[in-house]
Amino acid sequence: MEKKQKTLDNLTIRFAGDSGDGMQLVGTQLSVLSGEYGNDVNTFPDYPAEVRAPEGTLYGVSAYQVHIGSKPITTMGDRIDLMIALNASSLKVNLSNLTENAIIIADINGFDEKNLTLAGYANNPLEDGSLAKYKLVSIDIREELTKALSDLNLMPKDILRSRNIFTLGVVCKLLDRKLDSSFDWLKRKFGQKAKVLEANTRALQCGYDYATNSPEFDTQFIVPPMDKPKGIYRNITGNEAVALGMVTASRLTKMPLFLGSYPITPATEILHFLAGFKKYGVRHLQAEDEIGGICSAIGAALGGNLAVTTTSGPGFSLKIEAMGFAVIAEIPLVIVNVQRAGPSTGIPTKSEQSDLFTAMYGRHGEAPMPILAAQSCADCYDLAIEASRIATKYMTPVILLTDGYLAQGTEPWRLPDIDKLPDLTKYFVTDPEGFQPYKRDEKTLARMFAIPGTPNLEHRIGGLEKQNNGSAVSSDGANHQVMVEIRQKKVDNIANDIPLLEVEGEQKGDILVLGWGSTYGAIKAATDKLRSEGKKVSTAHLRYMNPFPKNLGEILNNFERVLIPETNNGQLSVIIQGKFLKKVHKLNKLMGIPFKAYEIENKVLEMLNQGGK
Amino acid sequence: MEKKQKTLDNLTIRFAGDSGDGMQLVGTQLSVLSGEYGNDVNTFPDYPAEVRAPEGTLYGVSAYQVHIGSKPITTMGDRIDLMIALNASSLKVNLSNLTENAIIIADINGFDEKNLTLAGYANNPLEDGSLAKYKLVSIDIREELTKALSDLNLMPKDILRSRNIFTLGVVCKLLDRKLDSSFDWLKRKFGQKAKVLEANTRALQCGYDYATNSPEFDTQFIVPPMDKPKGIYRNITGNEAVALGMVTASRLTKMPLFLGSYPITPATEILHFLAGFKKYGVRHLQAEDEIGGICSAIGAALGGNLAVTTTSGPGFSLKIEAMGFAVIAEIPLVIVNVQRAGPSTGIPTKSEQSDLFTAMYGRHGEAPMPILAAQSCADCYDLAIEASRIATKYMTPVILLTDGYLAQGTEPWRLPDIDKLPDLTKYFVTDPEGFQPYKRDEKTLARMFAIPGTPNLEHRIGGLEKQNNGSAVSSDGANHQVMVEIRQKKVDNIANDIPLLEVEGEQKGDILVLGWGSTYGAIKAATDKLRSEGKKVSTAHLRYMNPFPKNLGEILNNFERVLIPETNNGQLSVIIQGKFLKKVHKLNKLMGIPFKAYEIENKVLEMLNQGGK
Amino acid sequence: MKTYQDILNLTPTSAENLTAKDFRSAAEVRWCPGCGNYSIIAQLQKTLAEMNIPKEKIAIVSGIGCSSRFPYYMNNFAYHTIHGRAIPIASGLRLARPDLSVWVVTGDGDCLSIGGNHFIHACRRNMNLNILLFNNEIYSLTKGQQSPTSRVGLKTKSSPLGALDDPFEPTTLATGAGATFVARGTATDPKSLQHLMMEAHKHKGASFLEIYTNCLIFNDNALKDFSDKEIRKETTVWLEHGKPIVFGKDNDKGIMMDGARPKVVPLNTGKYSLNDVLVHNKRDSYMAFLLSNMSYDTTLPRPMGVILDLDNIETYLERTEAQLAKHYDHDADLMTLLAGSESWEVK
Amino acid sequence: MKTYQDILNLTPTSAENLTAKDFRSAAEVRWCPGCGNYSIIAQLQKTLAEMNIPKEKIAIVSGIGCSSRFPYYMNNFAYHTIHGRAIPIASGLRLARPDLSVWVVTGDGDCLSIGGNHFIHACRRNMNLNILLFNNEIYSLTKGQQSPTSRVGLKTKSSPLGALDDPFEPTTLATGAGATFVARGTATDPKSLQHLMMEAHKHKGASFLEIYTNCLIFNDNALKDFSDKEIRKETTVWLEHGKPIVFGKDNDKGIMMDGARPKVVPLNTGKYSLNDVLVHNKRDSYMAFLLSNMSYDTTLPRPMGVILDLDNIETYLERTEAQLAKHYDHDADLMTLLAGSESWEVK
Ligand SMILES: Cc1ncc(C[n+]2csc(CCOP(=O)(O)OP(=O)(O)O)c2C)c(N)n1
Ligand SMILES: Cc1ncc(C[n+]2csc(CCOP(=O)(O)OP(=O)(O)O)c2C)c(N)n1
Ligand code: SF4
Ligand code: SF4
Ligand SMILES: [Mg+2]
Ligand SMILES: [Mg+2]
Repeated sequence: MEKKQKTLDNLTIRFAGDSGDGMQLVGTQLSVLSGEYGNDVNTFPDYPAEVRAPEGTLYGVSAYQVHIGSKPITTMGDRIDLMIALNASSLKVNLSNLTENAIIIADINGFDEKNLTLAGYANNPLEDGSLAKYKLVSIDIREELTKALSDLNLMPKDILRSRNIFTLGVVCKLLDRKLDSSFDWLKRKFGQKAKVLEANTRALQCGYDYATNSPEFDTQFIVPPMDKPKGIYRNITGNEAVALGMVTASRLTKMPLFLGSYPITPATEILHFLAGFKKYGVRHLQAEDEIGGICSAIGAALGGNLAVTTTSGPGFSLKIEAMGFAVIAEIPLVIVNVQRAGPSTGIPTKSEQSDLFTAMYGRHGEAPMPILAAQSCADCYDLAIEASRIATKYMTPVILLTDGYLAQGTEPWRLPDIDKLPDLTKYFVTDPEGFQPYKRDEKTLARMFAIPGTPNLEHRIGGLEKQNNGSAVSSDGANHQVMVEIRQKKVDNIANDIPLLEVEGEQKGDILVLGWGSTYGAIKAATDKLRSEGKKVSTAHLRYMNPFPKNLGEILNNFERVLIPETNNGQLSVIIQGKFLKKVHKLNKLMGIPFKAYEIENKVLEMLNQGGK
Repeated sequence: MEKKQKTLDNLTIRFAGDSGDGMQLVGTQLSVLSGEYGNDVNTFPDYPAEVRAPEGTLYGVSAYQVHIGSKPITTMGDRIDLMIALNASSLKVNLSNLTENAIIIADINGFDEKNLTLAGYANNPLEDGSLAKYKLVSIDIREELTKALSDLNLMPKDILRSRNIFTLGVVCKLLDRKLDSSFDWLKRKFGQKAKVLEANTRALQCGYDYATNSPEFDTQFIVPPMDKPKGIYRNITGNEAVALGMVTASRLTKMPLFLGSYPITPATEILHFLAGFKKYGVRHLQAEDEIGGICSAIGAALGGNLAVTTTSGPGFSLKIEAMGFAVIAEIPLVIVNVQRAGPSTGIPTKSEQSDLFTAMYGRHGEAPMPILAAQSCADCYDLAIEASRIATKYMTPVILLTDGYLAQGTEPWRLPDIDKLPDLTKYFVTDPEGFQPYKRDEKTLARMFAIPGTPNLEHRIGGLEKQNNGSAVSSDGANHQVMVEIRQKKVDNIANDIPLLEVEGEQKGDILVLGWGSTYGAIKAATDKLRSEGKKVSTAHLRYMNPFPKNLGEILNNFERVLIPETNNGQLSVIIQGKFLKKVHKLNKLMGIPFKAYEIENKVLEMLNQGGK
Repeated sequence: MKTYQDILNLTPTSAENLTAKDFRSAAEVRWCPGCGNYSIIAQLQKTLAEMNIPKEKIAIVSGIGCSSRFPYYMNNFAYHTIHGRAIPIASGLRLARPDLSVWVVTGDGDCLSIGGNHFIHACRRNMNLNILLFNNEIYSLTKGQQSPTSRVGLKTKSSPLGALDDPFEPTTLATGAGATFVARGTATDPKSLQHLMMEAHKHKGASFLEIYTNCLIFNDNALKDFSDKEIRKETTVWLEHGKPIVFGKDNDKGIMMDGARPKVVPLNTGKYSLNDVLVHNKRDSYMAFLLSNMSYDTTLPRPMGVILDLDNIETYLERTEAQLAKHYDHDADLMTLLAGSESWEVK
Repeated sequence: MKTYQDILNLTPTSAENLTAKDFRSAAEVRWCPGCGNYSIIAQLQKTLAEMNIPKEKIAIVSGIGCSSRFPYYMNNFAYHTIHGRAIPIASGLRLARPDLSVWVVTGDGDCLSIGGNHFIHACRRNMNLNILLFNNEIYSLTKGQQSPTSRVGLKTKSSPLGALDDPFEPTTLATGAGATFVARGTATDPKSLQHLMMEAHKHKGASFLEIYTNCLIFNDNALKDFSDKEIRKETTVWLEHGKPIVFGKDNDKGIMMDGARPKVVPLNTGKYSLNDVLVHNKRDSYMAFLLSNMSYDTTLPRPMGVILDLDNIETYLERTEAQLAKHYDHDADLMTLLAGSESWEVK
């Protein structure tokens, strides 16, 4: 059937179904093939906290959202334009996020008596007219597949397994995407199992053909490719980016990589990846707890390895004492905290930016540490390397903050040209002449670092205060004051070695939206839009949380009003006020999910309407 | 010999000698008898980190400083007026703290070849004229004692044991104090051992007589008694005050007291005291670590006990995760942190106020907790009760900050009239009607608390986010936001239930010195003096660190300039700026010892000279 | 001092006609269909009903893990706490409230990995708790990482090339830490499990009961060799106090001492008789070490049942109570305490 | 990938003429005169000199405590770290640097109280460390509180009315946790101590050596019964691999099996001969449980020497190295790793 074609600059698609329905799989594939096609992409998987929630329940819904565009895309999409709903519950929980006129593709097999009851529907929404304002296409996918696969001699329940692939076929048609690369993908995936491969290959084609022939699908949505820098691309999650960043940093510093860690959602995958990278020489210990995790990393660091420990909120709290040791012993160490919704166990599968306070201030004694915060999935890679650079150059533990949203979301990432990355070789002291463990580099204030195995450099360090420039334990008060100040200054001075903060939009003016970490995408989407509409609003985004970029104070002073959106209760706001004495406006969201761009847009519009402070 | 008499309004005496010389003993006794006499007193013991440092060494010096006055005394004394030095090392390490014209009473037996070498003296300072600017009285105490005790058949080394008591006798004469109560004290102390008692009784008299007869002591120093409110007094350390405060709070709340703790300097004594209070029904567990300490306290709290856990810096860091649990589970719990010099092990025997940041901000997620900070040894008692009141009334963990200085120093304390203390009875829910664990009191926002054993109130709580007003686990984003805000509000609201901050001096003006915790004494001494000299400077002292007293913002605005002295790197300063956007001036000392009053005085004078900001 | 609790004067409800159902909360159970934990909770609910203790006097404390979701499905006072910290929290509760029966529900990760220190100290102190360890040899809640009971070489998400660590044998660890009651059962043997739960309850000090349970999602059949009804007849031995240690489908094998080591002997060849077979003595710690150490040994059957039950060791709580009985003076004058040894009066 | 360490190409110093003195640092030793620790450090310095390892290849890691001040007095790479955390820090160092000999110095509080979890996991994993536990049955640095090895009823500052807890028996705990080398010596028996240190060094995996030491200030003579040269002849038994377990001034008593239990038999009455006596086998874990459990038993001598030395258990480090040997490709292309399985090119 001939289709109309509608060209769009972005589109949000959500596959939703039961946990067992394979939604993550087709979502991922759509994002890959959109990346290949030349779109920019951002995605977010959304699965239940329970390992296997009972089938058909509201809390058992699993979904995968893909936002594609012909312009840069920085969020998973505020609202859904096209939704696949494989059962009643998946429709119900996602309904409130649809755009007006959204297309809903529903499999009627998921809307039988039982499913409706589990979802709490009194009437079948596919039939009672309640979805009238959307474009609803109900399909009996079972029937379609049964026809298409009839000669394969499959069990009925095996036929149903391909429902997800069928819907991918439908979506490909609606987006006018060729199936070739998806066929290849199926081959890579199921090549070993001929029958399964055949079933899924046919299911894909079947969905595609269904959409081709069905008069209900009268329009194709064309999201044209965009110009992208040349290179190899892939989709990457924040967790994988951290793992790959650390392996890269190991190459660049010429230090073998060691991971000491303990599993915790949503950070565990970094452990999964690194534990599998033996090919790249990674050593690891899944420790007995988070304290063992960080302490083994400290030991490896003392031995001259590039050491990293990874965790999330509760584990971060447990590592605090050992972090203080790394501060006073002045040891290079990277601590990755994938923030999740707290306090305590909180909502472990949800995301939040609420560990900034503790990263900044959460250690007994004066124990300053550099802190970085990744602003996107791909940025996790860059900042893992940057954290390693700072840690090894300045002889200090460094905290890298990401969060559940970045950790699990994906975006296309252009592989770096490894050979062009800076040489970060860590040089250890080998010459006994003038060696003292607490003697410092004049510029970086880093102490001298000699590792075991180096003849004649035997020495002793620890958690007791040390004589400045020397090696002896010291309980002298004046020396302690000097040491506290040096440790502070060492961290503060890093400000001279990091990029200045950049302002998008006008450099001076009324409103600056200041963000940090994972709010980047939503702020960028919102303010780009506002600026394109001629609104006067500028943006700056922090990735360096301690020390701040040198020009932050100046930038703050260049604006009448500063708005800080955070998915916490206003932690950066307090820190900025404390440090710069600049009153800030807060926009706080604590719902376990990232900002929608429109939430930020609305807040800025409200401020614009109110006029100057 | 007839003496001149010189009347003084305060005097600082320091007993210094080797660790084995019993300086703590006589120091304590001088402070008690001065209290009895009617002076105000403040003391500080100062002993080596090592358990038994080798005899005669510089780092083996043990000292006890007593500051007495006929006006209120709030510090241990900036400088020493009268020093007893039992060996060369004890002279050397204390010399820099003497007032001009200070009296030094030295036992020549501690200045032999060996002792001089250990102290690093090339010449004998008692003989080389280097002490010319002081009034030096050298005594051969061994000879005096040998004469006085000759008929007791003591070993020479046993005779030397009474050197400390001899010096107490000398001091009693110089201060014109009767010996009666000290004789009684000796009886109580040595009553069981007749010979030892006799030796010490004679030694006391012998010292007294020596001073009476020696022409070198030509002056007596009279520090007259002051008017003090009627009542029973005793000297008390901060650690003992915390222990007694908790026992008292247990009486007032009618909740049995439970302590879960792990030893750590300088907090351990609280454990020592409470473990011994079985007579008062205290239960305790010396846990396997700090985590076990706080967790057992949490368990006891769940069971309806008044629960407390005590620690110092490193242990505080370890308790952080469990504190977050107490926040979300909304459990009454008192956490005492006796701050010491950090970071990490730092200088464990020295004092610092550097855990304010972590008390305020050191937990993952949004986890606000009330924080109190004791301003004096005796205040530790009041605030232990206050912490218990807030914890039980608002169903929240509460942090009580003290520090090494308060913990070990002493001051006279007037016993409260127990019957006049407020009734803090904690009422548990017993009526199933309308019970929900997260239903709240409208005013306090405290949740309903039912303890095991209460029929029909069985329920389940935990570290996962809960449905507001209900009992079910909830991962709903909107509910989470509500709960985060309620937990914050509950803590913020406590501001309505604590005293307003009081300003000493003029209520509006140029300079406000704002202090918190243990800096009270030095700030008070300095600013009282300045005001008495007609200088315009006001003072306010915070004991409630979170929430702050309601009128703090207003008070800050009433002054041009605010000076915050802290024995840390400026933690309260940052917090005040962040919260009130008021630029503050900082005075930071990180030497492991408290401020001297003159350091604060000088800073204020400097500010006064500079004029308005 | 009279406390508010004394004054509360709550009349305990009757424990008489309690049934398993009384211990079921309204919350929907969210374990995977087929999870071994379903059987365990059913057995505990039955056992609690048998125990003749009012419902409100029973408290359950858990840490974090699939197994630690347990409290939500129970109709007691129950606390779902912090990963690894169920034991110290339960200890505090127990010490504060000697009138309660306190149960800990924990997993192999929760108890033996992050919570290992608290566990061994509870054993050492003979802390009056009933500790139920749900051992599925995997971290399930976090979706499949090796645990301290996972076998060497096991491929999990966090050990994609095979686990590098030797596992703990939980009963050995407990015994070595000084536990006074050590037992093992499996979720697939409901009757025995109820019996063991009741024995754990009867033991006054720390009772440690390891329970094999299957995580069909992340470590399916890991413990099948010792849980499957048929297989286990040959691979395990059910211990009975005072009885010879025999096993096998037809009780045709026994355990005999060979110096300081146990060995298996056939009882149907005529060479060995029941008299040669070691007799189980649950009151003997040497026996407990010997038996629990057999678990490591693939040539020997794995002991199930009550391995150790020392009834003559004082508990931490007993000693606390004894000290209180001796020293606690309910009318003690607080002012005396406050005044200390050196006080003076200003008149 | 070549690392900077490979490039460092440091030529090890000679280990040949090292003497105990080479291992002494310039720092003044600040233990109390008479402290048991003096002997231990002297024996270790002697043993290290014997070991034939370059000085810079030896690293010592300690926690916090009087005993943990040890590193400052040694002339090695040495780290005085965090209370209870010496073992995980040492583990990381050891895994990162397979070329080193890593020693842990720890106290009964440091190792068994706050550090208990790390300790049992190091035993389980057979982590390649030599762990020296300085057991004085007290917390000394903090001036005298009960430790997990203090006896029940002991009055200390934190147990003024007597300790309520049963202590750990460290060798039993270690054995129960899966240790592969367990030994015990005392500071008062220098020669034997040197021997045990050397044995610990030779054992490839986790070597646990408990050393009795006297804190004359806070717990004087606590272990005298097993340390005093004369007394210990009757109260302890020195174990020798392959030899009958005999003790007493004149070796006139032996240990014999009585079912699963050991008992003392006289060897001078004619009733029992050496043939009846149990022969020590340090390669047998059943023997180790039996022996270490004797420490609890006041009717039996306390075993000293090497209780267990299993030489056939792979270590965590060996397994790591084996995995690396199999998978590590020094020339592996990083871009391949970065590209993952699904990538595309924009041209
Ligand atoms: C401090 C902390 N670290 C890590 C976690 C993550 N975590 C939750 S449960 C768990 C392991 C659970 O394993 P187990 O105790 O065996 O329980 P199971 O799920 O197998 O029943 C981990 C690592 C956490 N919640 N808190
Ligand atoms: C986290 C933490 N908790 C507590 C302490 C205090 N502390 C220092 S050493 C010690 C106990 C030492 O006992 P042990 O290990 O037996 O060593 P010993 O002094 O007897 O040699 C304690 C509790 C600390 N330094 N850090
Ligand atoms: S994941 Fe495993 S342990 Fe968890 S509920 Fe499912 S089957 Fe049970
Ligand atoms: S206090 Fe005890 S353990 Fe510490 S140095 Fe002195 S004698 Fe040794
Ligand atoms: Mg498990
Ligand atoms: Mg000790």
